[in-house]
Amino acid sequence: MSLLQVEGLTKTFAGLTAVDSVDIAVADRVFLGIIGPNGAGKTTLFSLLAGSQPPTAGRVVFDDVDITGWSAQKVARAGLVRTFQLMRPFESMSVLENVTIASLAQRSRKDARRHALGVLERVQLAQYAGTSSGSLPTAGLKRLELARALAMEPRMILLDEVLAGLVPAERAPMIELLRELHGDGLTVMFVEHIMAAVMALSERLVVMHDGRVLTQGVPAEVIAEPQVVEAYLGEDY
Amino acid sequence: MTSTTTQGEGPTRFVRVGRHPTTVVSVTVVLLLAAVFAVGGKDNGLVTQSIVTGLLLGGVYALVSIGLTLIFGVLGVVNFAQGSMLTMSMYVVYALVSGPGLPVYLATLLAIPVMFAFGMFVQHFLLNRLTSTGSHEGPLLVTLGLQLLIANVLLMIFSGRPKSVGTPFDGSFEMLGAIASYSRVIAFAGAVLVGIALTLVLRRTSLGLSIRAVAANAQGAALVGVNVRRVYALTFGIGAASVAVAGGLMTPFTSLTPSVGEQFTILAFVIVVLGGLGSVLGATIGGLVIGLVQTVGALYLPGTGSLILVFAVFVMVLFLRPQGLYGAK
Amino acid sequence: MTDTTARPAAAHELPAADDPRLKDTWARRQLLVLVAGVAVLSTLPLFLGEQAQSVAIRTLIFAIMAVGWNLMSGFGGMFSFGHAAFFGIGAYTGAYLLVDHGISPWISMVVAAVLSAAVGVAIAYLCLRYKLAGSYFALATFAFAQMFLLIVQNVDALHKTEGFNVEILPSDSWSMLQFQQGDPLYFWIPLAILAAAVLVSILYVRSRAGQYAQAVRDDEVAASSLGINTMRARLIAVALSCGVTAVAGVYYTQYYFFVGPEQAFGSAVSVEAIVPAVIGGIGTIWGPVIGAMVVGPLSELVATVLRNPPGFLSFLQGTSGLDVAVYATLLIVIVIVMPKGIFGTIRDRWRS
Amino acid sequence: MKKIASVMTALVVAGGLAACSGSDGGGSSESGTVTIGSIHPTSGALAGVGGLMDDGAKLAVDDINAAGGIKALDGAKLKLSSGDSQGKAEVGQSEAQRLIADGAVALVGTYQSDVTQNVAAVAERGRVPFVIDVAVDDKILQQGYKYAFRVQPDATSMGTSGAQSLAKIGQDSGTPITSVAYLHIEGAFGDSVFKAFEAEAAAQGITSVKEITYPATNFSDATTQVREAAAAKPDVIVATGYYPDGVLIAKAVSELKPDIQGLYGIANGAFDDGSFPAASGESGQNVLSANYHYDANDERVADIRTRFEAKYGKPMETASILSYQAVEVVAAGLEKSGSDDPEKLREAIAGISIDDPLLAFDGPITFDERGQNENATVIVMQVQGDNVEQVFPQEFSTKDLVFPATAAR
Repeated sequence: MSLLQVEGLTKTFAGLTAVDSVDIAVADRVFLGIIGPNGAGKTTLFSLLAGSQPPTAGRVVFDDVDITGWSAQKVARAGLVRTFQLMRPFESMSVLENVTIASLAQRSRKDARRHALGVLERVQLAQYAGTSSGSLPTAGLKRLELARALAMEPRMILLDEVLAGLVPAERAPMIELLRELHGDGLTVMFVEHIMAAVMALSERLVVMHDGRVLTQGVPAEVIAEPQVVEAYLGEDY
Repeated sequence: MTSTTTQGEGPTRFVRVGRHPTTVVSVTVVLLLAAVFAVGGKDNGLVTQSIVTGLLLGGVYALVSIGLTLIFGVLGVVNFAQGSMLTMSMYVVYALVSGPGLPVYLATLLAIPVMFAFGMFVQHFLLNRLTSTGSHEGPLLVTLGLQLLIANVLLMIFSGRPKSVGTPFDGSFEMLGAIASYSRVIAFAGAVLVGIALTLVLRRTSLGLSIRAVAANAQGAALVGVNVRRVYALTFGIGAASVAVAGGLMTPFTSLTPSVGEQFTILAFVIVVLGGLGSVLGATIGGLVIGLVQTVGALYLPGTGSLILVFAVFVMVLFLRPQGLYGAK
Repeated sequence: MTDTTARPAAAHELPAADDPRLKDTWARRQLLVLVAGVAVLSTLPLFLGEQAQSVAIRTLIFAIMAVGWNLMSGFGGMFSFGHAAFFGIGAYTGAYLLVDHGISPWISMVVAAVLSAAVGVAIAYLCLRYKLAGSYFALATFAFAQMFLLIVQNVDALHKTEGFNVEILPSDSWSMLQFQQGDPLYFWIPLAILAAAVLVSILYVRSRAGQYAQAVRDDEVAASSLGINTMRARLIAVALSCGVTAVAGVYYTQYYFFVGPEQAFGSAVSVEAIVPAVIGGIGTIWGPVIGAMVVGPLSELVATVLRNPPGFLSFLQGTSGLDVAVYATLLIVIVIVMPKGIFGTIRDRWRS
Repeated sequence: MKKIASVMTALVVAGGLAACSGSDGGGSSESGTVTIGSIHPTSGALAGVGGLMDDGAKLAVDDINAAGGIKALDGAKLKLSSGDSQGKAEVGQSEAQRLIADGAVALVGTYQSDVTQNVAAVAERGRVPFVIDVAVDDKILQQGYKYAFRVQPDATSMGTSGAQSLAKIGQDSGTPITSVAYLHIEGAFGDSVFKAFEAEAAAQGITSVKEITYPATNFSDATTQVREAAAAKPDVIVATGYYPDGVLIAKAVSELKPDIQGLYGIANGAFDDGSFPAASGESGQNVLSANYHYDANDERVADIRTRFEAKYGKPMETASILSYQAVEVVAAGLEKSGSDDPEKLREAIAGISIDDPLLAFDGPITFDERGQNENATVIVMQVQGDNVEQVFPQEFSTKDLVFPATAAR
């Protein structure tokens, strides 16, 4: 049985179809990668799943509950949490406070702070706990995005290009961290351009093109399909 | 500190004024006025008079608002000194009329460069640092202080006794059964002229292009080589210069006191939002509409009743069409 | 699989409960400052003459308004330009209940705070529902305050433009909050209200609701993706803000014995709530208080200096308008030199 | 930057201390001086008239001192302490407290009704007599205050005597007036003058056929309102309001040329102001105004006005004369009580009778139990040429009344 079931999900903006009848099923504890060229509709898909935008048509079922059209905050509280490609820290707050905000969803203020510090340790950001979040470097902000999402204690997490903007030396530890989190039982859907990471982490792979799902399946098989190579991989693989 | 996302998506699209706001507005206004004639239960001569008065008053409002729409639209500054700048230009005209004895309309022409320089000065020395940080409470407070300063410096120089300025065109004439005074008709014509002139400047000149570029996206404009600070200062200057025209044309029918202009500030904001930020045409039409609402409305809601109506219109516009009649989305 | 509380990803070690990094002494320090500040200020009536005390009381009323305004506009990020509406609701509730129904102002404070919070929430809900932000939000609140002013001027039950006079009682009365002119209680009571307002700010800022409101202010989209009900977080800030401001209004009527539409709902009142907060530092606990302490006496101070000017300025004596002009100039200079406010600027220097 | 910040802070703190200590310094113990507080809006929108009134009070003090001070107090000199209400009620209140704390034995002021309400409350609680020079609202003296006195007529009595004068003018000139349209400013002032007028006019056989109110702010064209008034075909248009709206109404009347016998102001801030003839030009000609006014036939008034204009360079309007008069009331109270104790001064003022008022009143200035000057009333003035002339009643007239008062067109 699937943790997340997407059926016929569609979003049109002023006549332009950004996401077109997408069907995806994500089983519990699966690491699912989504790839596709720019403009394929990946980020819009995330926005629809996370409730940031309402879909034009289709259905999203999460944990047996129909969450179609739910607001972002309700989706997040249901256990499906996203991160942003462009980092959005709460700049007036310290790193620890940023994460505490998320921890508060589940617990009292006092416990939340302790819990948040635990999360920061988990993502190796604890030494910056007291720093102002605005002054973190990119790699730190990426981890902060991740930490905030984790502090929500989600069933499933939607990661939007969590490796983008990192120098190669910073990528390996992040990949390792994601692998560990997955190993702990987290279901992950992630959009990524760095193919090495996609291939290293994904258990299943979805290829999007022009708002549609081009194909999906086991990564090694998917990327071998000629249409995929034609549509996307020709560019930089 | 606040998120700068204004509006755009969501429930703001109910009112589709569409591509022809002028047609929509004028049809609506004509229909409403026709209704007043037909079923309003008022003497027709009186209604005609209120419409003529309302349009002439609207011309005055338009003049004051045209300057503000640029300042608010391009710089994002909530300029609370707009009314005081109006007062200031009236006193400049008064000084030129009572001192050297110039005719009032010539004095108005001379007041334009004076106020233009004053506007440049204010933006360059008082506001630039604050506008560049993107905060709006800083400029708001500075203009608030400026309003106090202008009013009280005028008080120190001219004392608070009411002053008046004569006009060579005293008197009035009849038009469609309604009375209109020459000086108000001249002010109305001035509003139209300033409106056309500024629209041409914005559409046809390279300065206008820079102003529109900065209004749309200051950072982007800077990237393509526009000197944003200079454009800001020039815009404030132009805004102040059009206020100078307003002040000059209004002196013949206004009792001058150091705080006479302040009452126009709030109405000007209503008009600017109604017309759409940065839209000269919008400010002109908005001024006329508010003038009509106030004057025709006063037939049914005397006293401050018509002002409540004006604010109700304002809030409705903010909610349903925050980009205003002519605002770009 | 339907047990949504089982969330495997939380698997991480909790740090020790007494981990030094968890220590948060902020609230405690603020409370200490508050207690010390109140202790020092409460001795002021011993030194102040009657007029200086009346200026100090006006300053306290400004400070309460500014602290209230700051809750919504500073911590909540919604710039209100219409706090006169909420101050006015307070002033008129107090006046109406006292003058027409003989109800004690202490009760009015509660009634006014609740009423004002409800009205504020309704207005803010409409503005947020239609996605007004920044200057647009400010102008909308301003328009509402103006409408309130105009409506009050037209309502018979509220005495139209006449306003309310509070009856002068023959003797002191705690329940009616009336004492001899110049009684230090007139200073201590608003000081206590201000202390309570600051206490509310401190507790609110650290509370769940306050943290959420600040997160929404910083980034609404990110906040909602973390499960925060952004509308509710904002409306709580608005409710607190309007409630605090209304209490200042009730006290105003009580102290000044008269309130009319302009004193309660005039646009100058909105400005009086904003100026101290901006001068002192928006979005800080102490900014509004410090700002009020500077702005409140400033115009008085300038007037005093100019009334008996030092020799080299004697030619200025008696020029009407000069005191306000100087005050306006100082205001402009402070805003330009310290764009983050006195407290905000000093704090930033301290940190760096 | 840091330096500037700390210097500013230091300045502010130092200044604050100076202000605190400064305000205690005054004291009433200075022997041989008696302090009177004067509170007027000398800055803000009403600064023009506020400044005139403050100067009027100053001139009164100077004149009294030049004539030997307060004789009952061994020639003690008067000292005027001025306060600026800025037109705001709460500022007026703290200025009143400052002046009382500085030892003022009486206050005069304040021009605006709302500021006056606040100052009256302070005076009552501080037990210091407060002589109101100008402030029209009936309500001020309806609070049962013992320390407040008013020299000028209140709104109701102006409406009443305005109606009586209008009826008499009609009868005397042989053109009886049976109907009026009434334009007045919104708010307590306009409302109460109108209500009193309407009631008295009905008793005199004049019907008020139309009442039109206009707002106090954002009123910059009166054409529609005047046309609406004219549409009711009244014999006379009556107007009550302040200066700028009064000018607008006069101009609109002259432009619309309605078939009326005159424009008649009651308690109108414009029609008998010295600057009105110039501001209104042709349209002001023959406009009538029923208002409290200085007595232009009185030699003492003429002398005071001449010296005022010489000293301050501006004409002394009625409001300014009232401030002068208010100071004289206080001085007379001091002479009568022979004491600078405020409570004794209050007793004296309550029982005072000033037989040669500077204003065109019905008799001496005496206060009833509310503190209202019983003989305060209005006279009728008319713009003739460049001047405002007193035309009615006969005993005060400086020029003959022109009625029907249609402008020379």
